[in-house]
Amino acid sequence: MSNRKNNQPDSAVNAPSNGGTKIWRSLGELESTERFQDALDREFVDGSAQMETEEEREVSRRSFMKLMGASSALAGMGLAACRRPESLIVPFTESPEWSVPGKPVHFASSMPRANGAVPLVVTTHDGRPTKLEPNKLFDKHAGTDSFTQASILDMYDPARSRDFLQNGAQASRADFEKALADIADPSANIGFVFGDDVSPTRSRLMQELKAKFADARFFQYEPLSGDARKQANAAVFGADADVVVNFSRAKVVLSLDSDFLELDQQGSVSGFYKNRFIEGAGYNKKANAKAMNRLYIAEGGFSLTGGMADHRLRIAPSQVPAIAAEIANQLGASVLVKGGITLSATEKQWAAECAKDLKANAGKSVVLAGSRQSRELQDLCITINSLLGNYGKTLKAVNSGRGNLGDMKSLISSLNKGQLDAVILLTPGNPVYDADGFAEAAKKTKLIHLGLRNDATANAADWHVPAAHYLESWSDARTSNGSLAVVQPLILPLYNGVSENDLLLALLDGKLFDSSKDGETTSVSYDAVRKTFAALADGSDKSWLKFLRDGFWKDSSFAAATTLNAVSRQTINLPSAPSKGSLEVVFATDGSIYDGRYANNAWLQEAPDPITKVCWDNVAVVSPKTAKDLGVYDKILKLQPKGKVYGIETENAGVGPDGEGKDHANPLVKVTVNGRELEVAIMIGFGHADNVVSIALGYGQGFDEHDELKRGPKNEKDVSLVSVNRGFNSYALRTNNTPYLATGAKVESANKRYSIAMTQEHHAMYGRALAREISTMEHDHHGHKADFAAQIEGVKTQGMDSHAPENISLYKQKGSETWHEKAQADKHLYDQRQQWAMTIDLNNCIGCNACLVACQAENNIPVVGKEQVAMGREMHWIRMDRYFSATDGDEDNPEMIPQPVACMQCESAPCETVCPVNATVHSEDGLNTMAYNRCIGTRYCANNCPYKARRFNFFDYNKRNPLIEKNLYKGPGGKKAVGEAPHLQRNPNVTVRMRGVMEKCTYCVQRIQSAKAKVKARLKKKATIAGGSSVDVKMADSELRPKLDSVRVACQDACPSSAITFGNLQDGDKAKVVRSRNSARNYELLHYIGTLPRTTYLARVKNPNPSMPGAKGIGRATIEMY
Amino acid sequence: MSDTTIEKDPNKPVIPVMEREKLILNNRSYNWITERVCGILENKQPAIWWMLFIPSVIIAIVGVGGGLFYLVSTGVGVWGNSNRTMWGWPIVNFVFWIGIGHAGTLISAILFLTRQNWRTSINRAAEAMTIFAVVCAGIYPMFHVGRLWMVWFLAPIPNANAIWQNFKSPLLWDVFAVSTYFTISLIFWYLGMVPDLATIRDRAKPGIRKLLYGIFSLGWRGGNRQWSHYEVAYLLLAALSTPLVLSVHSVVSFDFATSVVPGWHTTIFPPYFVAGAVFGGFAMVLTIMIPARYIYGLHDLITMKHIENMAKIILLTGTIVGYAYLMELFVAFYSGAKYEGAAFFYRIAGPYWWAYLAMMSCNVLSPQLFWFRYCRENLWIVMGVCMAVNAGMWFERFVIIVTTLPRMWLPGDWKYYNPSWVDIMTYVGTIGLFLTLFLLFLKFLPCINIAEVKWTLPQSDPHHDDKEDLDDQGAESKASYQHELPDTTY
Amino acid sequence: MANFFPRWTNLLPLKIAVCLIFVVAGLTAAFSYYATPKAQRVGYQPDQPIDYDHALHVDQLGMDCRYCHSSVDKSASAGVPTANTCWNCHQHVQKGSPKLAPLRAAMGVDEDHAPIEGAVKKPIKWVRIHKSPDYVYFNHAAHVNRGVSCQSCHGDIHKMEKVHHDKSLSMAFCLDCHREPENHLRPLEEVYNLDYNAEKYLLENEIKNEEGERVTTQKEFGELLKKNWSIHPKESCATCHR
Amino acid sequence: MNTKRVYGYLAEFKSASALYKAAEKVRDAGHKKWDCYSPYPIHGLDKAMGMKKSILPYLVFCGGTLGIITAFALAYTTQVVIYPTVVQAKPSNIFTTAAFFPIMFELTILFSGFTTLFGLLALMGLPRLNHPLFESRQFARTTDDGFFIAIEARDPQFSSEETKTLLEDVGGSNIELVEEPAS
Repeated sequence: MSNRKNNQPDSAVNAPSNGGTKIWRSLGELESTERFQDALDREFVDGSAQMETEEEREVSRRSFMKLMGASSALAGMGLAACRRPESLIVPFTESPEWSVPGKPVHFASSMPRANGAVPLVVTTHDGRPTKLEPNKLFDKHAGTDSFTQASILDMYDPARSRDFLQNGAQASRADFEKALADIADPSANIGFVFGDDVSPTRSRLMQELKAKFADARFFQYEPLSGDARKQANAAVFGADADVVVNFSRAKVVLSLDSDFLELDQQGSVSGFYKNRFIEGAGYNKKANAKAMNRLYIAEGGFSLTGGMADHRLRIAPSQVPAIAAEIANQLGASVLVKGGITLSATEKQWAAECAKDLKANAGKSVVLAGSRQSRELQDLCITINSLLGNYGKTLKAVNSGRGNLGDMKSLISSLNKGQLDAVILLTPGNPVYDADGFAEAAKKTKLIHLGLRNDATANAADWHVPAAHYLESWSDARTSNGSLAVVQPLILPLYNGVSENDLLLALLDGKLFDSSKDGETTSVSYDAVRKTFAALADGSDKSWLKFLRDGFWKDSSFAAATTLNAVSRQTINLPSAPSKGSLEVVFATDGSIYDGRYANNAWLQEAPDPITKVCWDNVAVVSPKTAKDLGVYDKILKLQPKGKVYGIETENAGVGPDGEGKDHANPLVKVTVNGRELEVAIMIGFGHADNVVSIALGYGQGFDEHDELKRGPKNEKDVSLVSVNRGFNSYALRTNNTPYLATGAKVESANKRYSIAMTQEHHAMYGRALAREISTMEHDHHGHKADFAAQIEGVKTQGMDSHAPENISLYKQKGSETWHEKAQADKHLYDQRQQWAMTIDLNNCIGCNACLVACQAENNIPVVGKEQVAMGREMHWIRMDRYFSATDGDEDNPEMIPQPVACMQCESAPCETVCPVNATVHSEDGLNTMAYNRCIGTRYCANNCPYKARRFNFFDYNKRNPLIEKNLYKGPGGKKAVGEAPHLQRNPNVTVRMRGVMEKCTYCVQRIQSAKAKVKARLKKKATIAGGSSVDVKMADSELRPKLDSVRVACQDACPSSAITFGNLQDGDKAKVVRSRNSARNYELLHYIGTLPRTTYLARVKNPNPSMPGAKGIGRATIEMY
Repeated sequence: MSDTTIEKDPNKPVIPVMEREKLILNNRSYNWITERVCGILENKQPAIWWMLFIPSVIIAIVGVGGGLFYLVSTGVGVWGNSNRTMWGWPIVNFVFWIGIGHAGTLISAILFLTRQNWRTSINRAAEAMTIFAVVCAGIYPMFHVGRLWMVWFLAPIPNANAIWQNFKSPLLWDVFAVSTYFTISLIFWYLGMVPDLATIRDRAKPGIRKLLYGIFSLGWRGGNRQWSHYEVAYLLLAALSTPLVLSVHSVVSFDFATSVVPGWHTTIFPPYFVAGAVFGGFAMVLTIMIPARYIYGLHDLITMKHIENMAKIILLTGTIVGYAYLMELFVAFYSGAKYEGAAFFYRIAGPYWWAYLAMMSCNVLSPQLFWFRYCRENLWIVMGVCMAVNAGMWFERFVIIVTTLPRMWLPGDWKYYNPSWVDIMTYVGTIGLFLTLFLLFLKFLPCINIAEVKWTLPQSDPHHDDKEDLDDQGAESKASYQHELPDTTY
Repeated sequence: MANFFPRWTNLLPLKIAVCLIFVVAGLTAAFSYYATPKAQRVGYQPDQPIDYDHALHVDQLGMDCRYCHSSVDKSASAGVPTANTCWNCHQHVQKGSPKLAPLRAAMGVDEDHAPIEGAVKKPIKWVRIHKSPDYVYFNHAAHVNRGVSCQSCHGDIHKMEKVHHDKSLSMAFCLDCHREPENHLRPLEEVYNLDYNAEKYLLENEIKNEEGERVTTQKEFGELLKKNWSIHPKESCATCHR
Repeated sequence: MNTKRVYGYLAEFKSASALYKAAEKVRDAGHKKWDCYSPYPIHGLDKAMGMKKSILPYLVFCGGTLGIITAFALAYTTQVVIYPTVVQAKPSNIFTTAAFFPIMFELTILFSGFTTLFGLLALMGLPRLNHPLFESRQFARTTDDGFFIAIEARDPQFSSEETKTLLEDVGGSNIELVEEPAS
């Protein structure tokens, strides 16, 4: 370990904190910080160190690097005397309850979120939480998004805040307790700033605080919270009212600039997806277009919701109210629009037809406004919904019970008025960084900040308190529909962090609870939560235990709110429509790191933005036309970029003007708005509204000397290795008056370029029917008509499959499903019990990264860093392709179709036959297995994989920290990242791959294997309980089969739209996967090669409204390809 | 050239029409040949030798040594390869070098079987070239793998894991083919050299030289009871190498042809790879022999006839290769398979169009010059064309591998490929290594097959009744060669 | 000129060749013996902090394997007894025996079992004997629940006063059994009975196969069980490697 | 240098044709243990010396056969018998053989090659670094431009006089009695 100490000047021992960028070099070193030592001792009592030799402790679990080393050494010497190094087994002293060595334990908890807590099932190994799954007990169609999946990594983040800071300098807990005592003086004016999530316990404590501190004020702040929406709702339904959507009742959904499927959720969306399945959620009905709902959206830049939409209107966000007003008027309102655009004929028609459709489905429709949109739009939205009589049917007005809270504006004003002696920040936001004007105002008060990261606010605050992660703390929360959900700790705070409730209680009781004392005395938060539960539900132990077990309380919901007064808006004033000269800047929510709070989360940083496919950075997105107007591109870019070859212009899949791979660099532009400036990289966004610039928020939090644009060192302390030098800080342009969009922006080229890493650099299908699509509308192509039924039948023969026969193998097929009888009889080669398969329903897949991140968490997939991604070396087992398609050559309004591609588990897998060492062969149950320890890395398999689903470890991504500048290229000289906290998240049932090994999706084979083992244990009980001798017991294959649909793979579990189905073909029609495979929409990707993939896709169905403008062109992305 | 021969050769009736061009000019004697060839490695090397040798050694050590050390210590990532383009430069270079190798075996084996006596002057050098090319080639597949220390998994040796190789994998075929090819070429080369080593041994003064040459000549005595076996053995080896050389490059082409990759999955690959190999190999032989011929004044041994014949072969094979290129395009178009079509379209007009252009002009157009006798006889042109062909053959492999992988089936994974500086360094290094080995060969081994060349002399025919006294002839010829060197025209 | 090489050199090449053959053969033999897991592991018998005597506990006192290795039929790992498992008996048996000092330390008590104030309970660190590589995922439960006894892989543990590595546990070893499980299968009741002997068992209770003939040998018996329980061990990679 | 062992007579000839003619005569004289030495193989000399054809081809054939058998055995047993694996849905039975052809071919060549090398050395009795003939100074010219005939003393018909005269008759020049130190 010494050598590592050397290249780590600030060893964790003598310099416990060096800002955000501190990482442990090894568990051993980690121990030497004694606080972590006893954290370890208490939490994973040496038991977790089971089966590790002393020197192994440095090495991450299941990393078989050392093993290789050892074995080759042995081979080298070949001496009888040389044994493997002595290793120890250290069992617990007293076996803890529940824990069976080698068996995971599952607990119910939930993640508090602004738009409703997410009920979760948490998997723990030896007391370490390793994986989060949605709580299917709560909603069997629910999934999780990438943020939830990745939040577990935040807990293990090595750069996580661990120390109390006083004005950015390390301080002791005792000092803080003293400081807190001074503040907690009943006469003091204390301001509390909460997050947007709803926590009954917090609300209850708030009342108690009110009682204790008469002058206390309560605020609520998250940088992306929709204040306008709250106010609008409050005006109509009373203070802190909320509107919960019930999509399952909605036949028609109109979204006015709201990405309600992903980043702007306004209620559980599983209902929406249920209504997209045309064969029913269980694929057990006959395809029926009527069963399908219809989605209209009017938005600026593409959102995932926009990609799902049947009709998408491309319009500047500032002008969305104009459309809304038009629709409202069509429905009978009389709203006068002042200023803004004059709607074109098509736009008018769009609105009219949409209105018709809504009217026809009055009460069975939903109209949603982007929660960060203007107050005007919110009002219009309410008007329309009430005109349609949707309230009480598809929409439910409720009382969130947040209590009346002020917003950032009022906070700042009261700060400036000097009305607050102290402000206690409990919000997940980072106001010093993301709230305009807060930093100055806060100087006038004593700032106490509770947070997970050492971010700008933490370093600026008078006091920073290291927070406990939600997986470490007791609390409760409300889900989007108001069910009471429990937040229970899975592990004691790693760094003895303080939970929100602990802090609030400390103010009440005057003493801060020390979690390290937990066990001796029960956590105060626990008591508080339980008290709340008793008040809201039931005081009995029985129901409390049920609550903990289920993770939520069944019959609990928000109190319904009653309509107080109707909206009375007669006129709306719109800013003038954006034009070449004065553009509109939209401060978009980031698909990867939300508002910037996840900036230190490597999984999310590396997960490509679902729309732009940019990793590790944010960019300003503009439409092709605007890009040309701005003069950053000399010509309007096409979806399939043309290139000049031999002087002739050809459609040659050429390299775009920004370059490709490691040369990809986008032009920088200077954006001037609100009298502020920002240099930001610009990128073409197809389907983006003209003269609008969308810039995602949350990046550019700090830079060091390695920054490409030489912006650093700047705010270096606020960031970690993960978040340093990432993108551009668009908060700098945002003011409190323009939280969502700002108009009148000037944009000019800065004649510079900035390298951008993308996972997908070609956005069109180039005439290949890959992600297939059909329409419920009759489709007329040069005379020959095809109605819905015909189109469904036609799915299998779209594109080349319509004329080119598939390649036929010289041999009689012996893929495990299609084997001829003789082979099937050979149990050695063919498994009668299970044959696994998967289907991905493109009709529901929206292309969010939930599955991608879930897979990363489940399968120990390393992060590789920006440079490697740029070179095309990302390791995600699932590559989330998304294609734009412009039917009728209308490149301004393309459709967007996502297509997740992982290993297809081909029955006739090209990769297998070319491996010289038999490292990847077919298993009896139809998996295309990959034996990492046999692989020597010839990479031939990956070449021969038509889907390019294989990933190669070009470096020791697991052992060498790829985020340290150029570290990977230093070879043995590089810093090792072994034993860092994230390694505690590793799934012990999956090998951690070393350098030089090929890896890929294996259908979560570890889950399959444990399922098989379970069956055997069950049968054994049966056999022995039976009484007689086990010899006579007969066990049929059918019994030995894992329970129907009991094996669920990580991506399937995570998928929020249940687009992924996995199961056992041997279960026949009983298995959902078989039914979905039997659907006529089911097709094989690249069927022509004849690989017989086990993973198949179901074509996307668009449900256009025939009378809408451009309806003909919808759902035809691939239908006319031959 | 030929008419001068006739003048210089008084003791033959001048019948120009019937005259069959001599392989060895100026009626050289046995002794002259011995002197000439052994002279190369007995006298001091000319300055130019050192001027070439020292840089090549440095390049070899830095490029190959340094490059590979960095690679193994740090990871395959130091190359330009990516998850999109798993095989980049390394395999391009492998195929390039292995292709170069083939001409050597071809010249010695096939020309031997077909009794093309003109081979005798060039086969030794060509074979040497083969060995060295294969050495350079061998580096790549070996160091290309992700876990070098596990490469023994490729050898079918019984192990405690009871697991074996996959004999269905073209890569395993490759392992066997290339190693066999190397071994056989080495044997062929060495056996052919034994009598010549004996010659040097017998001329050497007692000392280290005599010791070494003595050991490696195995105590050869040149008795007919040895010669007769030797002849048979040589014939056998030639007969073995001929199918071998064809098979090896076919197997190499299987790496591509048996895959499902559009643009690789074509039945035309084996013949076209073999033709290409011969093509590139002959070009390389010429690129090496012409300077050597000049430096060591071997004009009488390596005559214009040799050069012309090789030029003709280059023309032939070059045209075959050109045909293959066009055929590929036609088949892709005719198959109606969208992906095939696209693959080839992107080759011509895709992001790597420049590579295709280079390949076409170097491999197909430039050899067409050899239709003209003038071009075949002007060594500058010959040299130029050969250089072009060498480059062209490298580009061919580049086109096949690099332009195909980054634009395969799913546009979603398309990404441009750039080599890294390590790629380039290592490649340059192998060139250095090749030159180093070849120069050492020139310095220490007979670069021309002495025994066989003697055998081709007219007086070697046991029934050729001899009039003149050979010794005088030899003496005179020695003199002639002294004053001849200055007025060499090449 | 005389011969440059003395006459004895004529035989030299032959001699060298012969020697080479022997050396190579010898090396191969040595390597193929010593470099195998068999040579590497079998016989490994380290000292344990407490020299626990399996022979005594299992053979003489007749304890069941599962008393200590309690998770063997529940989980992938058989589990090593926690200190308080030992304590269950040894708080009464063998009080104050010097052998049990580590155990008392783990329980934080002194010779006469009086708890020591503020003692840190340091767990016992057993030395690991059987260890499959990290990339091998062996599931104890899946085997013992299908009639494969502890004995098949660990040997006659119940006869070992000090445990040693008995079988090679190489991949070949695993494959042998996965290919011919009938050589190891036994009634589920007998899995933990280390004195089990197929022939004896078959003498005692009469077992007939399909054809109604009496089964007498392990092989036949195994075949029968394999059939009844439809046991088809897998040989594909994913069975053990993930 | 007192005790010496006679090896035989060595005679030089002017040219290949001279050697050829001489060889025929010596053959007719019925000598057995003798040989012609030349810088390159002379065509037809085998006949002139009355030698049999080399048996090397038969050896090599056996070697090749061994090679093809080894390859097939190796491939078949490992792929089909010992550990059959399913790759790209290909069968593992006798029909798999097609995939073994390349390696069967290569090993055939390899084994043949080795047989040729070692067979040849065996037949030529090489390596033999020390030989009485090397005692003769002029003999060194064989590898340059000398043509020699050596008749060994072991030859039944050898006699110091007649053999010498025979060599003179057939046109041999600088005839030399080759001896080597007995030691």
